[in-house]
Amino acid sequence: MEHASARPHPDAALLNPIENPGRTYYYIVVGLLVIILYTGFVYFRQLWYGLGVTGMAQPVTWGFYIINFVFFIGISHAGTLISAILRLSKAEWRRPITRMAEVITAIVLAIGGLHPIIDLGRPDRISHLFFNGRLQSPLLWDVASITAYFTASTIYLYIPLIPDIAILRDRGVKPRWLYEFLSWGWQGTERQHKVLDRAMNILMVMVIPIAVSVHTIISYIFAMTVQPGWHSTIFGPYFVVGAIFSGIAAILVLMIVFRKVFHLEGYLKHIHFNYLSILLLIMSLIWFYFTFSEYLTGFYGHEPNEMRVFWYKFAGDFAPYFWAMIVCNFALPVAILCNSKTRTIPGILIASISVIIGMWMERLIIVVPSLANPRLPYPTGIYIPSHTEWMLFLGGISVFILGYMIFARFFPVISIWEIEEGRHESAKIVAERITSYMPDPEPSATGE
Amino acid sequence: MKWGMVIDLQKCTGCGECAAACKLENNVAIVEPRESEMGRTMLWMDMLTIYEGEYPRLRVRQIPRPCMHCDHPPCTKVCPVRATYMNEEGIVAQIYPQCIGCRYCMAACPYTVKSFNWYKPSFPPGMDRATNPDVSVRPVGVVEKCTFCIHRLQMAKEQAKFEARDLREGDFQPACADSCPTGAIVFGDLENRDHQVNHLAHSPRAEKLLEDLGTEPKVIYLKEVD
Amino acid sequence: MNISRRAFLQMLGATGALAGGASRIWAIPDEWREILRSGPRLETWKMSACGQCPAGCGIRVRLVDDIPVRILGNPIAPVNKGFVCPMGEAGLELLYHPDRIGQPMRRKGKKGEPGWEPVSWDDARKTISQALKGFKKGKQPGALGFLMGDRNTLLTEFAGEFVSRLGSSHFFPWRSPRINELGFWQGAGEFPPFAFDLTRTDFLLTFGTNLLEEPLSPVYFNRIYGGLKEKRARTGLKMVHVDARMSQAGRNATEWVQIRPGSMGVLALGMAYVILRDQTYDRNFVSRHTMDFREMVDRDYHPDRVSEVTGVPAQTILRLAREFSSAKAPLALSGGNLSSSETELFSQWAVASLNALSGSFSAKGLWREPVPVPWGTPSVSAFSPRSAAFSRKPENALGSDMPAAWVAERLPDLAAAGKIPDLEMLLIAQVDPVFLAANQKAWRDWLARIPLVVQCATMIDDTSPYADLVLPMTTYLEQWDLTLPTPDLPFSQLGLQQPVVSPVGGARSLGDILLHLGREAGVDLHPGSGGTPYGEYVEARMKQIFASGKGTPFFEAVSLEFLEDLRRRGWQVYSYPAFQDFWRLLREKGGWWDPGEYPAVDWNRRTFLFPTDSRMASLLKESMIPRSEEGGEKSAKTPNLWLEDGIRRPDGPDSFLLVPFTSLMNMTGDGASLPLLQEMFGLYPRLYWNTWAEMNPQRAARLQLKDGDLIRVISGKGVMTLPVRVVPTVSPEILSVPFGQGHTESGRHAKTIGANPIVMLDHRADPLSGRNSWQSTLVRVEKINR
Amino acid sequence: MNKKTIEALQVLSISLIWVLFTGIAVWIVSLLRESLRLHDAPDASVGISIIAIPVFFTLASILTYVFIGLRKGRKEESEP
Repeated sequence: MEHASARPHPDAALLNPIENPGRTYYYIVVGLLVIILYTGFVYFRQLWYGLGVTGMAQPVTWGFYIINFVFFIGISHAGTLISAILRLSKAEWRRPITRMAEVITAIVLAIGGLHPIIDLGRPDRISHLFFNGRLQSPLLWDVASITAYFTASTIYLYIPLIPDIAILRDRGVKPRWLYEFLSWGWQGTERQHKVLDRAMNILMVMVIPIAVSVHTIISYIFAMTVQPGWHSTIFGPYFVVGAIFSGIAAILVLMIVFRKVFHLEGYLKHIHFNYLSILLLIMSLIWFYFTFSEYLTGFYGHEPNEMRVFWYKFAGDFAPYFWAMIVCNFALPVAILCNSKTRTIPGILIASISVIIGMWMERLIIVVPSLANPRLPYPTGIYIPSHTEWMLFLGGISVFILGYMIFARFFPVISIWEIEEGRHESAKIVAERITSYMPDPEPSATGE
Repeated sequence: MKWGMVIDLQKCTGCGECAAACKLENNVAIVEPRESEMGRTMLWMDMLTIYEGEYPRLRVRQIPRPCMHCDHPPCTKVCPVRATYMNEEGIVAQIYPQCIGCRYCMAACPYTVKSFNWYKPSFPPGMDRATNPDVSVRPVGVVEKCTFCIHRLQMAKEQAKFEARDLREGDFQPACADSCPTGAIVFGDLENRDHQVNHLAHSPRAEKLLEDLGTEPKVIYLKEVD
Repeated sequence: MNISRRAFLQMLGATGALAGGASRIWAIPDEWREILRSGPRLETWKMSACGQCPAGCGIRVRLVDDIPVRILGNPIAPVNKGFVCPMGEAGLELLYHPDRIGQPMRRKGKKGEPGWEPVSWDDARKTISQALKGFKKGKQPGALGFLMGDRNTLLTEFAGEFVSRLGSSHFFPWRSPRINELGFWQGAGEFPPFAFDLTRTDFLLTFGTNLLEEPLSPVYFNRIYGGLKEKRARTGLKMVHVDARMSQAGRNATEWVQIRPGSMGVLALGMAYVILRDQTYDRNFVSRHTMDFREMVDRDYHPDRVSEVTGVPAQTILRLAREFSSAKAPLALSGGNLSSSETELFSQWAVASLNALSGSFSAKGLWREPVPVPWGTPSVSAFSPRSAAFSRKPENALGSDMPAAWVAERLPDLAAAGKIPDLEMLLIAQVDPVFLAANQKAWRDWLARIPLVVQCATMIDDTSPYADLVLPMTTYLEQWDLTLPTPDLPFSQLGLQQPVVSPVGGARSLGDILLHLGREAGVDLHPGSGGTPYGEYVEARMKQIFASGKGTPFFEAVSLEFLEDLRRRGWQVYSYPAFQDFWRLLREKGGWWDPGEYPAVDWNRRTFLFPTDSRMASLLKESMIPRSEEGGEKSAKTPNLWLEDGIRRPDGPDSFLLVPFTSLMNMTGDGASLPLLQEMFGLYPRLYWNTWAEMNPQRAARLQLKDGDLIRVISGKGVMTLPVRVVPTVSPEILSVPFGQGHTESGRHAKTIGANPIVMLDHRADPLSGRNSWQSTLVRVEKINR
Repeated sequence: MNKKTIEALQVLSISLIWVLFTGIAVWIVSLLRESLRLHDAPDASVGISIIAIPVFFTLASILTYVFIGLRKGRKEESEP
């Protein structure tokens, strides 16, 4: 069939972007490609001359690349983890959200995973990692855990995608062969549904610990050293919380964007934003609690080196960033989200964006100050990121947007079949579940 | 066999000759002004200055600072490719062809002794000729640091082998110890009772930098009593 | 280029011999690289003597396939015992410097404009010898001048001989001031000053004298200081450093006493006052060997007054005086670059008299009397080998018996004052006056006025733009010479400088240049044929030593006493029946020395004069030097008056006293052209390749200055922009700036790096010694907001 | 593109995934042996490998399970 969308589909709104993308779509893609190409050139320059083109030096030997690494991986935690939790807790309102979330994970993880390689002085020797790597180094724990997480979350994204692919295949969307290939002969039979559900159930249980492990291990990169400001037991959970925190913010932003662009008001209702933003609020509080206890212990112990870093953050060169972080991550979101009047879509958008910025600053504040204040009496280090580093940051973001756009071009960003399933069954299932919560009727009543 | 160094701050006048000798002996690149302003100067042997008290009780301590060659090195643990490791003689060595330049060891070193080749190491035109032929020049993008002049150990061993005898004290001296006019830097085998360092290491004045970290440095300072 | 170099590196890597870096050097013959690449890597060592500073340390150069790769100390050289200082280490950078000139250069434009055209040696020689012939004919006697940087080598004496043979007396050696020289010159009529034996003192009091960072013999003194520091933990030896800045000498002392620059003499006399009042002075010495003691006693230097002038608390003065006089072998030193102020001669004299009073001179073996090197008087008597660069001849520049070297820096003023005739021709060698002199402008003008200025230099330096002809000179690694005994050390040695490599490019050794020029002008300084006639001259001089039978070539470490004993019993440590054996030994061992220490000073032939008002007044009259600039009328005042305003104080919160200081990394200022030293220059403040200003925390706080801020330093002479280092090691009144940077030429590594504090100095001088003052310039400081 | 090739490709992709994961497993084991040889913190290494290897294999097997399951679950008439 040449003509797609012969018969009107109940969820045409979801298929629309795939079946006839507008012209602006291509303009944006081209724009992004330009940025990415330039970024590529900048990186090539770094390869050619060496890391000297960055702003790093002794003693601040880690800069934007590591910061962004931690930041992106953090964002990636949104997706799979959230959707897994929602699925597990059978939250019915999850249906339009899960996939968007999972896609974030897959793409951002790929980008974040590249950053350590960008950061290498000798990327040409990356193979040493495989032939003479050493498992005692936290960096290798990362390699292992990130690979695991990446594969897991892609699978976790792919499997619930199969039925939707089948829909597209049946509607004869081009390129046929792609959908044919990916749909794995899905026909929506009883048996197939059973298989799918079982696989999903195993996956969601598996994914959660993996996700948690990933960011814990990233925090270990710092926590395993003896450097003041890094060597802290709280770092594992602290990073995980931060990750989920920034992740939720990212989802919210994306949801709002798609809602606007693809006119999904019918699917992404205010209730979804409301629930998620309350989740964001909770995370913000938890994050603040962790930050508080992290610094309080440091301050109260008053170990000189710790204090040097502490004051550097609170009153020194990094004070502006530090307090900005507190505002972006705590004061502003809480202020907005506490109040149901301000908890509107624009309000939520502002809060989420400020959280994303704030979380990036948090990574900055974790990485640089500890390096800039060595234990021995050296002068405090200076770090001014160079044009190269800024470009690579920007490039990373554009790659993310492009990736997302390409995905949205070929696959529905909201799971169609889950929506349908919801339409038909969820009401019934939920009703049953609720009655199951309810106390049984009095036996005496029936006795009469 | 555990090589170690004792630096007697009571003798040291802080003349900085050790630093100069080290740079030339090990072909440590000379970093041009613009770079060194960013803090990329490479000194395997550095000079720390500590101001104690206020005038008229002001005392200034000058402490030569090589790599501490810790017995429990925080740097070797974190290296993902074993580009830095502690050899069986206690020297924390760098394998330049192995290093991937992740700079994790630099971040992990509490003494900040490591330096990184941000660009291709450059020598003043002319001096490239006069670089020490016994020491390899590092490529761009790898971490480097004091090696206790391990190349001299190799040569000393060969010499000893050639003369069919064991290493004697003084056969193997790093450039800094060799060049110290006041003899403040003593080098030798910490485990060998006949070696001077063994005695000095147990002197009541002996102290180590950041001892409480438990890194067990093999560079021991004899503190200034007057 | 990169690729080829990488290939080259891998190649070397394979053979185990690695060398790297940029490959654009012309100074090095390319075949050397070939040799290094494919050579058998034979290692050889050559002994020589270092020429970076006047200390003359013995060096041993490591050559791989006859290419020098490293300079180390000569382990049997008595001065440095196998050690060198960073400047010595960096010697090869000078040898291989990419900006060394390969052939004579003639200036293209007007004087003062850089821009050069290479000319052949013959042309250059013609130009010069024509001029010289003129002098030989005795047309204008004394119209030939020779300004020579004195590296304390035989060459200085030789050059002086060259000049006087040509009938001129205008030989101006330029050298850094020595310890005590002014004080002993005035107090005991001694030049060179007595040597001293630091190891024998039990109270070392240094008035601004920084033995560790001045080009006297830093390696030797660092070694000795190390020994003293170790000893003092046991013996309670005290080392007190009096200065406005806590230099290395201060950091290694037991106590640092902050003092107002220029007021050291007052402190010394203040201590003398206490000693006299306590009656703890050395009666015996004073009664037998001194004059004017009475006047001395009458003079009032009450601690309160002194403390008011110097800024040192009265209690400290009392304590120091009492500790000093009660010590068994007290030793007070003054002088050197860093302490040059408007009251320098007075200060040194006062310190010398402090030694006289406190019994320092009677302490056994503390002060030694230099013994001349046992070669007979040279063919020309004007220049004694012990003190090259010293003349008592009536036609001496000053018309008094002031050592010419004391005023070399102020030639332009002398010329302006008509003390020396207008020169037809000026030779300049081994010195860069336009960089070093405080009165730069005067120098520029004077040099511009002289018709023919010929400079012998290894590379184009700050002075070259004012020279008409620049002759490429060899470095100390390519030439023959003898380093003379280091002043102030208690024993004598001669270091043999011999060519380690054949001259690079078209460079020639100064000695040979002079010999050739002399011959062409009809003066034969040394009958000799061959390529390096000066080398033969050196050999001839050593023949005299051989004939004297004194001393020995350097010898493996044995105690001085033992060697002395051997020598006295007529033994020779080596056996060298013929001169040839002696010469061979010299070349193997790197030099000659006399193991016997100098004898103690014999005061029976001497009297010490105390610095009394009347004496200073008369001295002032005698040595009054009219000056082109403001100093003229000042020198007419009576001692007390000029003493008072010779000591300056800052006025106002942003006003400081500018005090330049030298660092070990670049003692002479030449170090700036060597990259290693440029980097090491900032080892302590961690400001590499740069000049900085050191400021006391209190003052910094008042000016809201943080460590690392940029400041603008403004003086009458100019403006500098510097990063500030806020350190407690400088007194609140001063702003301390390292000397050695701020070259306008001198090669790619020195050019446009840092700033030169000397430029900023007001042109003030000590009216008594006529030496420019480094410590009497008030500057204003402004913060620069970035 | 006809059904045959597509099915072939699908089988191929699944097997590739197996290859990949086995590769990772082999890599981890080799690192483990390395660390045992140098005896640097083998315990940590063992721990990691114990967790990591099964994870990868479970993931692979889930995929295969779904793949086969879906093929089995197809309606009869879809068979050619």
